[in-house]
Amino acid sequence: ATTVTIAMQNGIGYLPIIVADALGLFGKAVEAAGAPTTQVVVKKFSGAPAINDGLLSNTIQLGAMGTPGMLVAWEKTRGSYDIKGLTPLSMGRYSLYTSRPEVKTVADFPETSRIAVTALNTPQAILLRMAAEKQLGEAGIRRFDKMMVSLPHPDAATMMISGSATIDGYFANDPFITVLEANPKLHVVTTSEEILGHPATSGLLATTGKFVSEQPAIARGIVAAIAQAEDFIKAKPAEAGEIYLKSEPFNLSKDALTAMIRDNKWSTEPHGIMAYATFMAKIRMLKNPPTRWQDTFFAPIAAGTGD
Amino acid sequence: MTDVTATPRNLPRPDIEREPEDISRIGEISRPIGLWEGIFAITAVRRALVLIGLGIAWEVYARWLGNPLMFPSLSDTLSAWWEDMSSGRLPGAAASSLRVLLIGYGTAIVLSAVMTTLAVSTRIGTDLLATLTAMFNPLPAIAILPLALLWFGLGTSSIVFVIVHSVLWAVSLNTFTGFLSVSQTQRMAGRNYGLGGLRLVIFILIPAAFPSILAGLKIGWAFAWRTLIAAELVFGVSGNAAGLGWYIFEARNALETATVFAGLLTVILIGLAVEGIVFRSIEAATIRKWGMQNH
Amino acid sequence: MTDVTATPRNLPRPDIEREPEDISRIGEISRPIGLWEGIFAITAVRRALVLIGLGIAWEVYARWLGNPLMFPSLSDTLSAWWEDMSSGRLPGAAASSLRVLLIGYGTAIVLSAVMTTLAVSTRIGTDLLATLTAMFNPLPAIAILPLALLWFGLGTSSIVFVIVHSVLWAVSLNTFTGFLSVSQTQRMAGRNYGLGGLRLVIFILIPAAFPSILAGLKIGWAFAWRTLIAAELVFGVSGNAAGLGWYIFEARNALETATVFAGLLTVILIGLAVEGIVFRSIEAATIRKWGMQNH
Amino acid sequence: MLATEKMPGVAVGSGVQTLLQVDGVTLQYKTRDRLVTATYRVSFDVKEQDRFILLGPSGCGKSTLLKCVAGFLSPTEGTMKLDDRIIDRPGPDRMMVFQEFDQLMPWLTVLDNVMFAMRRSGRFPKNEIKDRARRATVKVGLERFQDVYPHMLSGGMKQRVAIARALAMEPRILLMDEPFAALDALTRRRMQEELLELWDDVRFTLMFVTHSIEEAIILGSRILVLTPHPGQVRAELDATAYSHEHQGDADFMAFNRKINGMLFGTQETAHD
Amino acid sequence: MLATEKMPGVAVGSGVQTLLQVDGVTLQYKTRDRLVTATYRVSFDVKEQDRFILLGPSGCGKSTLLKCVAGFLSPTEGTMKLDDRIIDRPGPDRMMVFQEFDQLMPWLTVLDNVMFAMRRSGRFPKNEIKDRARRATVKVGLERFQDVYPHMLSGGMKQRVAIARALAMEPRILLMDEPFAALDALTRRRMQEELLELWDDVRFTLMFVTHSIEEAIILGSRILVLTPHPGQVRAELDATAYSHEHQGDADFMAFNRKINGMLFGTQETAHD
Ligand SMILES: Nc1ncnc2c1ncn2[C@@H]1O[C@H](COP(=O)(O)OP(=O)(O)OP(=O)(O)O)[C@@H](O)[C@H]1O
Ligand SMILES: Nc1ncnc2c1ncn2[C@@H]1O[C@H](COP(=O)(O)OP(=O)(O)OP(=O)(O)O)[C@@H](O)[C@H]1O
Ligand SMILES: [Mg+2]
Ligand SMILES: [Mg+2]
Repeated sequence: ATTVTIAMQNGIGYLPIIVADALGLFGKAVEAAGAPTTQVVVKKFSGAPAINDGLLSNTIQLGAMGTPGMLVAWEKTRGSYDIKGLTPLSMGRYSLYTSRPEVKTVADFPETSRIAVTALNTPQAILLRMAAEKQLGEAGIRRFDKMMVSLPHPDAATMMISGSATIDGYFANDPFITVLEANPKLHVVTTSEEILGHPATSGLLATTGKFVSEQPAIARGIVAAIAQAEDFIKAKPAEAGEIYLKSEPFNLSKDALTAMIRDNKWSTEPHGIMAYATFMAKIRMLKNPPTRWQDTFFAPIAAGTGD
Repeated sequence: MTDVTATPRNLPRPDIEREPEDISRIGEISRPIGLWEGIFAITAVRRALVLIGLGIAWEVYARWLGNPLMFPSLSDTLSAWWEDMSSGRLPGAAASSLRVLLIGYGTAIVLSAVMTTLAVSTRIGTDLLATLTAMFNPLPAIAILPLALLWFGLGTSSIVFVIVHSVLWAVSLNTFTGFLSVSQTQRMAGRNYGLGGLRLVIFILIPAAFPSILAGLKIGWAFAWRTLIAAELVFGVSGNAAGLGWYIFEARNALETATVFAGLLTVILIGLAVEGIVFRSIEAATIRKWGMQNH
Repeated sequence: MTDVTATPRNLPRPDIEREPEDISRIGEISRPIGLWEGIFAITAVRRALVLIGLGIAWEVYARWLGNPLMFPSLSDTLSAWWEDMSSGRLPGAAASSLRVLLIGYGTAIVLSAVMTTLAVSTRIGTDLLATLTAMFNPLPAIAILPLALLWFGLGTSSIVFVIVHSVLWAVSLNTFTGFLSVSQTQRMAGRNYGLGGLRLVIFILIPAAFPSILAGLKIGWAFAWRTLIAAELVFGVSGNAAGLGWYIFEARNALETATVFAGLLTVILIGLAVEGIVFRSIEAATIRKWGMQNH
Repeated sequence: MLATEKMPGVAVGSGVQTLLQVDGVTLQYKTRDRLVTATYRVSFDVKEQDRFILLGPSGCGKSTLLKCVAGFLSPTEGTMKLDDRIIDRPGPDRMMVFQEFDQLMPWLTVLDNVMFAMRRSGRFPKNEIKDRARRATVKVGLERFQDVYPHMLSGGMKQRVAIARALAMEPRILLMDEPFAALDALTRRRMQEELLELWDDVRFTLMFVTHSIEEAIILGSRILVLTPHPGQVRAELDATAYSHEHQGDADFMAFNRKINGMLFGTQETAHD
Repeated sequence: MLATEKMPGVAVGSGVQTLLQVDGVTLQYKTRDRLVTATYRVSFDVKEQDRFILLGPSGCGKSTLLKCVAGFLSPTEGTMKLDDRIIDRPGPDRMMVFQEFDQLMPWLTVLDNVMFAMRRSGRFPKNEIKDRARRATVKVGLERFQDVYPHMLSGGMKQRVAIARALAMEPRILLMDEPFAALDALTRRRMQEELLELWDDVRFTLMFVTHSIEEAIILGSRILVLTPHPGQVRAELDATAYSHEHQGDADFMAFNRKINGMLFGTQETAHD
């Protein structure tokens, strides 16, 4: 039997994988797609670089990553591994919080501010610079380079809540947004939707060209399973929430959890890929950006609609 | 030559002669020791006191700080610890971690025995060990990661590989230093009996260098833990085989700081147990008995 | 008592007497050594050969593997290295890391001097050192993180704190083991001259335990690097003051594997330089000169 | 017995001050599974300027007794007082030459080893120390080895450095544990003379362990004869009358035989 | 000189086989900034069953010569052949008793130390080893200390264990470096007798370093007298005629004086 390993990290953005795994959707969908003896295994990692390494060493076949991460991998592996997106997972929300009452827009952050993002190639880091460009023009992009610090979500959240003076800004995602929201000392400066103007794909499942060409049936099955999982999430957010809590314990009430799942958008249609790509090319994070978003996805998603 | 005894200022004194008692067996002549002094002389008691002191300091500082999200009190930690101990989650995680740890630690010890034996027997071995240690010892685990994934894929073997990397050099360095410090005379005595190569290492160098080796093993043990916990995060988990590292990571993600500290407390407790039981017994049965530890 | 010489089987032989030459100064009597043998006897040459061998192995393996994104060849790495060296980015990163490293390493050494002095002078000090080491040594840096952030915030001081944590216990353990292994006679000789407490440690224990201390310093140095690189990722300071850890982290995120390896190569080169220059000179000027290292 | 209590009869038999007062001292080594008694209820007095010899068979506790005087051990029974104060710690007033070859500091050259004690004690003016050390190394015949590290010396040379180190200190009390055992006849003789000359100059108090009866008689003004393990006092003999030049004399020989008999029983006479 | 070349005159002056052939051996210690010549062009032959004594002042290279015979050093000049083969490594055919006190394995009890050599060499049947070891420790007077670790022994006791260890091996060649220096007169006398008795039984070849002329005459069948540092051969003397019972004799004394004169010049006579 073929074993296919999907690697993911913690976070609500990967809920479709969790749900598909918990409901056994992968097995069924893969079988339906014509690869009956395939076993799909889901593994959790703590960081994105390990997922890249896993794909490149073929120890995992599919990896969940953020849109910018996929774009970088796509550029670097063109002609060798051909890493592309297989299917989007979510259009999660990101909110920039601050503990400085006087900060209303990103332009108000003083030079001494320290704003936590998880890493410099995450959606948050790029969104922050997009916002800076909007407010301050080209010069604003560089300004924030010196103010961003890389901190894991839980540490940043803890510091914001406990009123530590070390950081005064934090670009959060769910479920940490729900925790910050409850704190009266913090307020939102801006969100991803505000910056991009529309919801955008935040997490997606990527794989190598070799895998897709060798195992087209499995690839199709996985895309189908994710789509089914998203349907389930949209239809039964409360049940999806229960499944989530089993996989990742988090101190949230059922209602808050359901609300949070509703607040994030779930779609297998790629959105905002080119917005990210264009901006990343501007800040030299991509040297040869894709000309069309379709270049960065495998079929059948590439054949569908998106932007 | 000065004739010094010709001008003695030592006045003669009468001779004294005594018939020594026949004491075929002299028993223990004990000095009375006060009760408290006696209790305090027990190492375990003193160390327990140290622990209690540290515990109190923790509790007091945490309460004074009043920031349980960043630094929970000992009592909070203990209750989280107790909960997960009784639910079997912590023992399971600890057992899973310990298994991987012991494999990695054991492998590293075997490898370092081979390397140091080579190093002490041949000149090129010395150069190899010195160069490899200087090169690889400072490399963090992420440098090893790609190779680990390439060679071993995901899972236990990769973690073992990373643990070996973190233990091997420290143990080898200490062992080799110990070997080089063995007294020339003891080394010659061994070679005089026809011992050479591996037999010299086993019968002379290892016991003679045992204090250094033991220190290396202690350091290696500690670093194996550190690496294990870090590596478990990177290499992740599937299903329920999660170890202590993942336990801590999950709790951290969930902002359950008391649970994070419960995980760390488990590491501390295991560390204390290993030091207090394993290493101390080895010390008592070897270097302390042999008079190699002078205090 | 057997009279053995009454039955000698040793036949008498004639006496021989010689007038010894007057040799007020005997010069060096040299044995001729072959050129190659002579060159090979130079440690630096042999180690360079080891390095060249390792370099070739790397290149060959990487080419055979043909997976430059996972494991780039030495030549790719060198060209990435050269690029960032000449652009000044790597030297800057290395300098920034070295600064933090030296502060942390130095602080740890001072602290461990204090701790081991206390430990060797008082019984409760011994217990404290043994207990603290057993407790804290196995703790990974993430355990220290909350406290570091709490006390020092983001930035250099926190990294220093974490480095101290990773160096302190290893150096203390080795130093203390070294102290305990000092010969009873040397210790008594020192105390006989009225040395005690700190003065005994400085004038007797430290030099006498120098091989162990040096091994501890080497291990500590290596682990300081490892920790630094890991810590720079976590405490990732903003763009400009970035060190080697951040350099590697960024390159890895950008999937610039050759650059990642260029960063690691820099770590390796610094490690080799420090071992080959600093530690070897110290060894030559101390333990080897003193005859404390027998090979 | 209180440390401050003055013994009556301290000066009995001589007009000289009692310096060291050993009273019923039992010395034991206690390890987890063994209790070794080194000496049993040993009592003796050492007067100021005595050259006091400890003589006894191997393993009878001579070194242990000396270490106790030096303050490295404390008695399990009995008291040991120096200047009427119980000995409770080592100190530079009692310079010790150990029996072991590893008493030198391997990280110091011969000259530095000799200077070490002088420097640490702070008893000598800084500018004199080097000169004194040089003279001491010359006295023990090591002028050509001043800058050499101890691991490059032969066994006998190491012991001579230790002797030089102790002599250069001109201590009030000199404790020597078989210092000449590793030396050849001539060197030993020279060392004995140096020691006696120095004593003549400085008039320190000497406690000297030896297993050579001849050496004991030549060097000592008073000889403590100990029984085999565990050491008890067999006799304390006056030896003020004998020195090198008496070595062949009938008196000297008789004294030698007397001690020999005490040590080993009269039935056999051991030659050294 | 080739290792296989048979020397003419090997058996000259005696019908006995030459065992060890030392020919113009210079021994040097080379350190970075110093070159110490320990012996200079020393030549002598040791015949099978000789009791060959190396006698010389402290630091003259006796220990160095012995270590070279044992195979721990190699000459910078000259050759050293055993059974006509150049010595190039240590081996259990040449048992050595070192001068240093740390030659025992601290991790083995007295009995285990004695058994260690026998076990490792594999020359003795397993079931006999313990018995032999026990007998050897009794011979050196340590029956009560069999289960004690070396750190609990006095200096002289340690040396006795080393002697027991070497004697129990009944080696073909026994190399002893001042083994009795730390022993009192009686114990020393007993050890000398044990050694001679064993020699009488087993007829091994003995090379023995001492600084006592008396001991040299009593124990040796042949005495090599070395000059002070760096050691050169002063004389090689026959001593088959003397033993304990001749110790007081005029002959014995004259021989003693002769050696004394050779060692130290005639002007002064050193007593041991
Ligand atoms: N560290 C120790 N632990 C236990 N027992 C010891 C220790 N040192 C010495 N002993 C025992 O104490 C007794 C006396 O030893 P000591 O060294 O005083 O003898 P000594 O008279 O100096 O003998 P020698 O002439 O051989 O040096 C011996 O029986 C020895 O076994
Ligand atoms: N490891 C060494 N390195 C350098 N020189 C040494 C070393 N060992 C001995 N020597 C030198 O070699 C010479 C001879 O030393 P050796 O130990 O052979 O003397 P010895 O005759 O045994 O003297 P002793 O009777 O004092 O033991 C001495 O001058 C000494 O300084
Ligand atoms: Mg002694
Ligand atoms: Mg010698």
